Amino acid sequence: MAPARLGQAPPETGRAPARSRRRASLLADYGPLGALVLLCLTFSVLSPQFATWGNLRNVLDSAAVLAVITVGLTFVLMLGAIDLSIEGVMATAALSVALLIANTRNDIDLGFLAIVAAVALGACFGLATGLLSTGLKIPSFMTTLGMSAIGIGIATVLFAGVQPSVTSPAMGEWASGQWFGLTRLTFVAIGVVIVGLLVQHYTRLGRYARAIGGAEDLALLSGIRVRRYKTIAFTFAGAVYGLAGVMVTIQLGSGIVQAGVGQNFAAITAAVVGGTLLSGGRGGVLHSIVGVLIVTVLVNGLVLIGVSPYVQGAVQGVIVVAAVAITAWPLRQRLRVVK
Amino acid sequence: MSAPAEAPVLAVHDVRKTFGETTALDGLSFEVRRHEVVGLIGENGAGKSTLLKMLIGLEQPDSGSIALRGEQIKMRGIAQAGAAGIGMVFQEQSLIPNLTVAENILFGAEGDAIVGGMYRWKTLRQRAQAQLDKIGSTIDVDAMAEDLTFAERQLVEIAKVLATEERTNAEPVVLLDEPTSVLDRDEAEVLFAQIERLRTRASVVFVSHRLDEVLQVSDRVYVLRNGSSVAECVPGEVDEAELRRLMIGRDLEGSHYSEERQLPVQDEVRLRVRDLSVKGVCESVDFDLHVGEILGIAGVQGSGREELCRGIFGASATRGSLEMDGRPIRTSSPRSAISSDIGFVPAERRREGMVGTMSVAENITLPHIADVCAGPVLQRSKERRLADDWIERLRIRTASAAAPLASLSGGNQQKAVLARWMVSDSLKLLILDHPTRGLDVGAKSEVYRLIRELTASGVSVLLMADSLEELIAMSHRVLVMKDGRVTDVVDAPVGAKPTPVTVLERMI
Amino acid sequence: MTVQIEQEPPQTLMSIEWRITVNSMMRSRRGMALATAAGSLLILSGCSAGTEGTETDVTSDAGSTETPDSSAGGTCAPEEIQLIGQVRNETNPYEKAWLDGGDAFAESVGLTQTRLTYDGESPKQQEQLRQTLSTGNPECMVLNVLPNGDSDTAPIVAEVDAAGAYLVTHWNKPADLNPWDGHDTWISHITFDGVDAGAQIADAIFEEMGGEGGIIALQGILDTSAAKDRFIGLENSLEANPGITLLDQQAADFDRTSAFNITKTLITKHGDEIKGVWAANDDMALGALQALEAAGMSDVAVAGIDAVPEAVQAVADGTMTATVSVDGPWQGGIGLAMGYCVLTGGLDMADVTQEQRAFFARQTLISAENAEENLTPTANLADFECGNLFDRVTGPVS
Amino acid sequence: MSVVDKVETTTEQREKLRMPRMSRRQLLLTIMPVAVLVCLVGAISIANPNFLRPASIWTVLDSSVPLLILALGAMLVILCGGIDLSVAALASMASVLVALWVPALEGWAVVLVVLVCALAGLIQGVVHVVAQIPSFLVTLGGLAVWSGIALVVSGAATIGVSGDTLAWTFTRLTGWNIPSAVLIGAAVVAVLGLVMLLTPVRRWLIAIGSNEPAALLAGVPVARTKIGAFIVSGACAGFAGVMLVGRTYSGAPTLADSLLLPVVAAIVVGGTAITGGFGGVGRTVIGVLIITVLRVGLSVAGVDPSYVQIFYGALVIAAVALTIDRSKLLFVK
Repeated sequence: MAPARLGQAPPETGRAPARSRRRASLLADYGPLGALVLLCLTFSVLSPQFATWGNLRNVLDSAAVLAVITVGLTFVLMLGAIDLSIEGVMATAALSVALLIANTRNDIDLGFLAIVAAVALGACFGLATGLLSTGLKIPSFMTTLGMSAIGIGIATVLFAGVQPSVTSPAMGEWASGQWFGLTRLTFVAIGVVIVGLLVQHYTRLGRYARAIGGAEDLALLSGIRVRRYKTIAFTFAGAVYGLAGVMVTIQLGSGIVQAGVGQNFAAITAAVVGGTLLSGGRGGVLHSIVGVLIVTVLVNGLVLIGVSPYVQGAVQGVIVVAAVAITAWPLRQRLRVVK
Repeated sequence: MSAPAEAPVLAVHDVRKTFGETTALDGLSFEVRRHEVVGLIGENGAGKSTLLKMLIGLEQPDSGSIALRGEQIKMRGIAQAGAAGIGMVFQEQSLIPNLTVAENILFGAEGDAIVGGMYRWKTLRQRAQAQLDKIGSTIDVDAMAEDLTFAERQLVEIAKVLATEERTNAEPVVLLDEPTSVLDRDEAEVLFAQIERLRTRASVVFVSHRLDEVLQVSDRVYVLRNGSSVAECVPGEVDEAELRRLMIGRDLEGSHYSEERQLPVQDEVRLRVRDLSVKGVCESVDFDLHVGEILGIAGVQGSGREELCRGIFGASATRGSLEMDGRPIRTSSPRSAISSDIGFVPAERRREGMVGTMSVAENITLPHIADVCAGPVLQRSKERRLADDWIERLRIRTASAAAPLASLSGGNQQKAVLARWMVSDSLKLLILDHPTRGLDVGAKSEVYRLIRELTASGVSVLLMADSLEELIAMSHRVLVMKDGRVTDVVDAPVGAKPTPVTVLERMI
Repeated sequence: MTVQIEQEPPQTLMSIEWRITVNSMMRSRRGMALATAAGSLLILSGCSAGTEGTETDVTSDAGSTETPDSSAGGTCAPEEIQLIGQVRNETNPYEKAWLDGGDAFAESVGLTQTRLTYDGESPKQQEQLRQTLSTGNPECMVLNVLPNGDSDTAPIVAEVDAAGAYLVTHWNKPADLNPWDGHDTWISHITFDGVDAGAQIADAIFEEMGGEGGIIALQGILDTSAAKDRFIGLENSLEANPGITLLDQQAADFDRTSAFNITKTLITKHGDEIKGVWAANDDMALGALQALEAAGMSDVAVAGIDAVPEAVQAVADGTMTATVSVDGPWQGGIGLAMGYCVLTGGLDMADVTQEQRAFFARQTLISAENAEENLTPTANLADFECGNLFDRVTGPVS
Repeated sequence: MSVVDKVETTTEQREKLRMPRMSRRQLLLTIMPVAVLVCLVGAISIANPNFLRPASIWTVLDSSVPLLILALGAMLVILCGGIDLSVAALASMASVLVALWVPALEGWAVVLVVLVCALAGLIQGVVHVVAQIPSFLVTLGGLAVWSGIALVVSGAATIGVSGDTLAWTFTRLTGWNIPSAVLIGAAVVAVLGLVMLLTPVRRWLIAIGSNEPAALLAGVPVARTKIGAFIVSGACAGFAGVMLVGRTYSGAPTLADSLLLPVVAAIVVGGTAITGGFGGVGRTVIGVLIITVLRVGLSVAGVDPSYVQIFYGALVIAAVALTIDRSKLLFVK
């Protein structure tokens, strides 16, 4: 886990560890996928409705928002940072888009621009987080925590007691309209995932984020503007959360402050289960998406096989930990540092 | 291989650099000519690394000038230095573990491999491959840096430095900082061959503590002391002893390895190792370690000697049997090993040897905290006395016992780490993994002295050292390991020490 | 108009944040931090100073406008009275309307209501109230409180008893805890017949469905009497309507998003068997409605409770079948009014009957017929006259 | 630091020079949290002078106790480089259990619940150490499990506690009617503080937090210390749950859930490094007070509830920016 740092010869110099690490990365790559398949099989045995086309659609549709969020989050996690601002950013985005598009509260109607504005607003939050974390050297854990509160606060103010319901027919279209049996939002999500993959593989942001997560000091030493790329990563993530907020607003047909409730831990769990490590530098968009599917399938399946709502959470928790434990078990070493 | 007389590629003239009241560089001048390998030696604090930092733009000189190919340059940061054609191969390496070789070679200087912020992987690979070809390496450009061996990584670093050629259309200056400190002899030889190749297309500055190597590869050697160059010599005309004298400015009292203090081995066996295996790295190792004996272990990278020692200390899982003074022991964890009076000084001091943020005293008492506790209660005064006592005995230079260990110099840090084990009277076996790595000559001979003192008091030592010379000089016997097995045992009594060559043969 | 007013503050706030962030980037980190902190603190004291300002003007013109019963021998001078309204948060229309009702009353008597929200965190509600009591002047304090859950009422009452402030609670209270056993300053507990409400909307749905078919039920936060009673109401009318089957029931915690997701899943599970959705409040009903639309199921009868504007609108549009109005603004005002009347002598605790100290208040089923006139809930100040305080009592809490 | 590596002597001398400045920074770091607290209280009392009444002050301290007890436990885990996200959920579970058991077991219910929660901590610790899963994940899972258990055993209902078995938690003691909770909190602080001061535990935690491999090779009982931290964290959560029940006369499956983020915020605002290896009891106490003042103070200061969240966020960030020790985290993640 610990990357080679300056001031220390790299942890392993022999060949054997390298081999074991290849095995490790292999596990990290395909373990979650295996877990996903296993889950699907189990559920389709336990519940007749699970393996139906209708339910598959439902799973994909309900995974859409979480997937989008997780794509953004992945880049932050790749830095080795963490992001708890999701709920706040989504709330503000949700309210602002609802207020800027044709709605029941005011006469403003920017149409598509409203969405752009909301996403931009999300980006601003990300930017602020980035600047605070890098400029003030505050752990992202705290900056994002504060940002979340600020976001929810702003949303509350915008909300002002009356839900702004979106009246724009186009949005209605997007909410209910379907392509190939999937809601349009699902395709938006797929689009975002693809963009995420491209960014991760083909852009400085993607590669440098990875590098920074892998060995920040070395990146600095190589003259990389670490602060800048960190900030950009947060900004990108913020924008994506903003989009997620818009998606929720479209789904619900009105802007609500609770748009992002519960999504934050869900997204983190998804990313981690998928093999994107909190320590940074590992995993990626694809990993996280597998994670998202695992989480969504879990929720969906548990409801379908009629597990009591009380224990659903608990069962999820156990399964998640168990999954990680199983995939990580072979990597255990006496001197391995796990925080 | 004398260099042609022409304008030097790199000329450092009368640079000064002070940190507060400390003078790191005091009017240092030196030059590197075309296709020349210049050796740079000096004790820690002589100013070597300040100089290197300056050459790659991490420090700015207070006064004086640095001229590259005839023109004055000022560099802020490695990126600029690279752009100017000066690159450094770091002692502890600077490759990013989770990026591919190709990315690492062009990291931060992708040039036309990134168009409009988008990577063009094809170009990236080709250009990286081109660099590797220069040094005739067959490393896969798509491999992850972390999956390479140390030596391979070092080659990648060299390729990375050579990559500056294209950018500058000029032959680069390559700074090799302690390149061999963690290489074994054979790997070092590969590296030297590489340097010979480099010589044809670049100028090289070679910094090392291993004087024999410096003499072997350099055309000229500068000896630094107290921030200025005290001597410039040509290998043919000086020997190691002379260099050592120049570095320290005085003769070392006694011999470097204090061999005269090597006592004859006692008969009774301290540690009996039988059929010891560490999964995947070493197979059924047998040996006996006598009381007061220093048993050196020689072996190349991957010979499994580190893993063996870590296994004995319980830091990695083992099979087989251990007997301490005739009683079988199990070392299921470092803690259990310590409780059966084994101590371990790891090679990576900062990463494994010490807790830099904690005070010298706290570091010293860490393993045997019980000794300074009354029941569960920590007795700070007692701890303080103990620490002060050992700081005194080992002549550890520190502001106080309460100073954070990180604020001490490497040599003194290492002494503190040794003290940690010496405090316990019951210590029976001390495992030393490259105890002198990264230390300067003075500090080294002090560490050697301490090791001798330990053995004199009956402690047995398992030793792995940076150079074979050191290993042989220190040890009573040398255990030779190859591919995870003990292939030979060479006796090394005082006066009749085997030559490194004889041991080397058995290693490969 | 209102919107602009509501929107401006956040923007200015943000811009302040920004200026601080940006221009102090050059300065040292700690310096910048200080700047930010100072900035926020400045805003903090600034805006609170602002509220103080408003308070003072209000009270000053309170002097001019003659306040009811100020002559009668009350224990406190009207201007000393502190009116406090506490709800979960302002992010839900019903509770926002409630606080606005409180403001309306306070204004009518020339005072200002202190608006408190505790984000649905029980510990925070306790802490907030304790702090308010200990920083204020309990003798002349009126608390109109929406306890987070049944459990939270007991400690609130205890605190208030100790401090001697006047208290009116709504919705949640343990059955065995009653104002009349020894709680002199706990004027009344106002709630609504959840069983009745649950039944009313159930019947509305069943009628719409023509008396048969399957429905799904979305429960509220299970740990609230409101949620429980309303569900009992549903069960009752289910017995009365054998043609209706309850396909599934899940807890969506009064939350719109989770209602949306749960409904989606239940749709895949039961498909077109779903002819009706019974939701324990409007937010969930609206979430369900959205999920149904997304699934293209337009002919499903959906009903909720609370009469939030959006839901009333939906009822008016015919997309929703019914909701029940409990008149948030009235709740927000009435509690304060009771306390105010007691303190100013307009109401004598001795005259308050036991039914009046814990009662079900009137609630009205809102269906297509009466939706229009209920679109914008506003407080009717006449309800808050000391004489009319108990006009809406429909019966004792059973 | 390969480059730094060999300027040791110069760095050494530099260190010596820096020493006075270092110590000044240390001083700054110790007074900063206090300063922040004072500023906050100051600002609020400008807005509402009554905030400084003795009664009001006592109430703040009183209110802070459950948060304090939670934070003290969680701080230990953070100190050795991990994080415990399960404390709040665990406290909720404890509240339910204590409410269920008090009728039968009277005062023993408290002891039992604390033990049960300690056990929960033990489980998490063992999973974390043995299976080598990041504590973030283990405790995230734990969070879900504990609240699941709480929901099931309580039937998702609130369980009232009658009788005065738990009256001792929140009463006012004669004299200047000091809240008993404050004394209890003080006692917990004292016990933990003494353990940290007198025993090697603190040293082990810090060694693990700042350099785990080194700690291991120096024979520090890493596994035991880590697991121990989780156990104490669990026990504290349990006791905090009991305190909450004492305050609300009932246990509920979601009673304390909302306290998770305030707990972490409090620890970090106090100056404890979230990366581990630096921090302590005293800092946590101050941090808890800061957060409590923020929680209850803003409304007292008359901030419009719509804006409270915004202030809270901004002030938390500012407070952290002022109080954290940046030298301890080389790279801010």
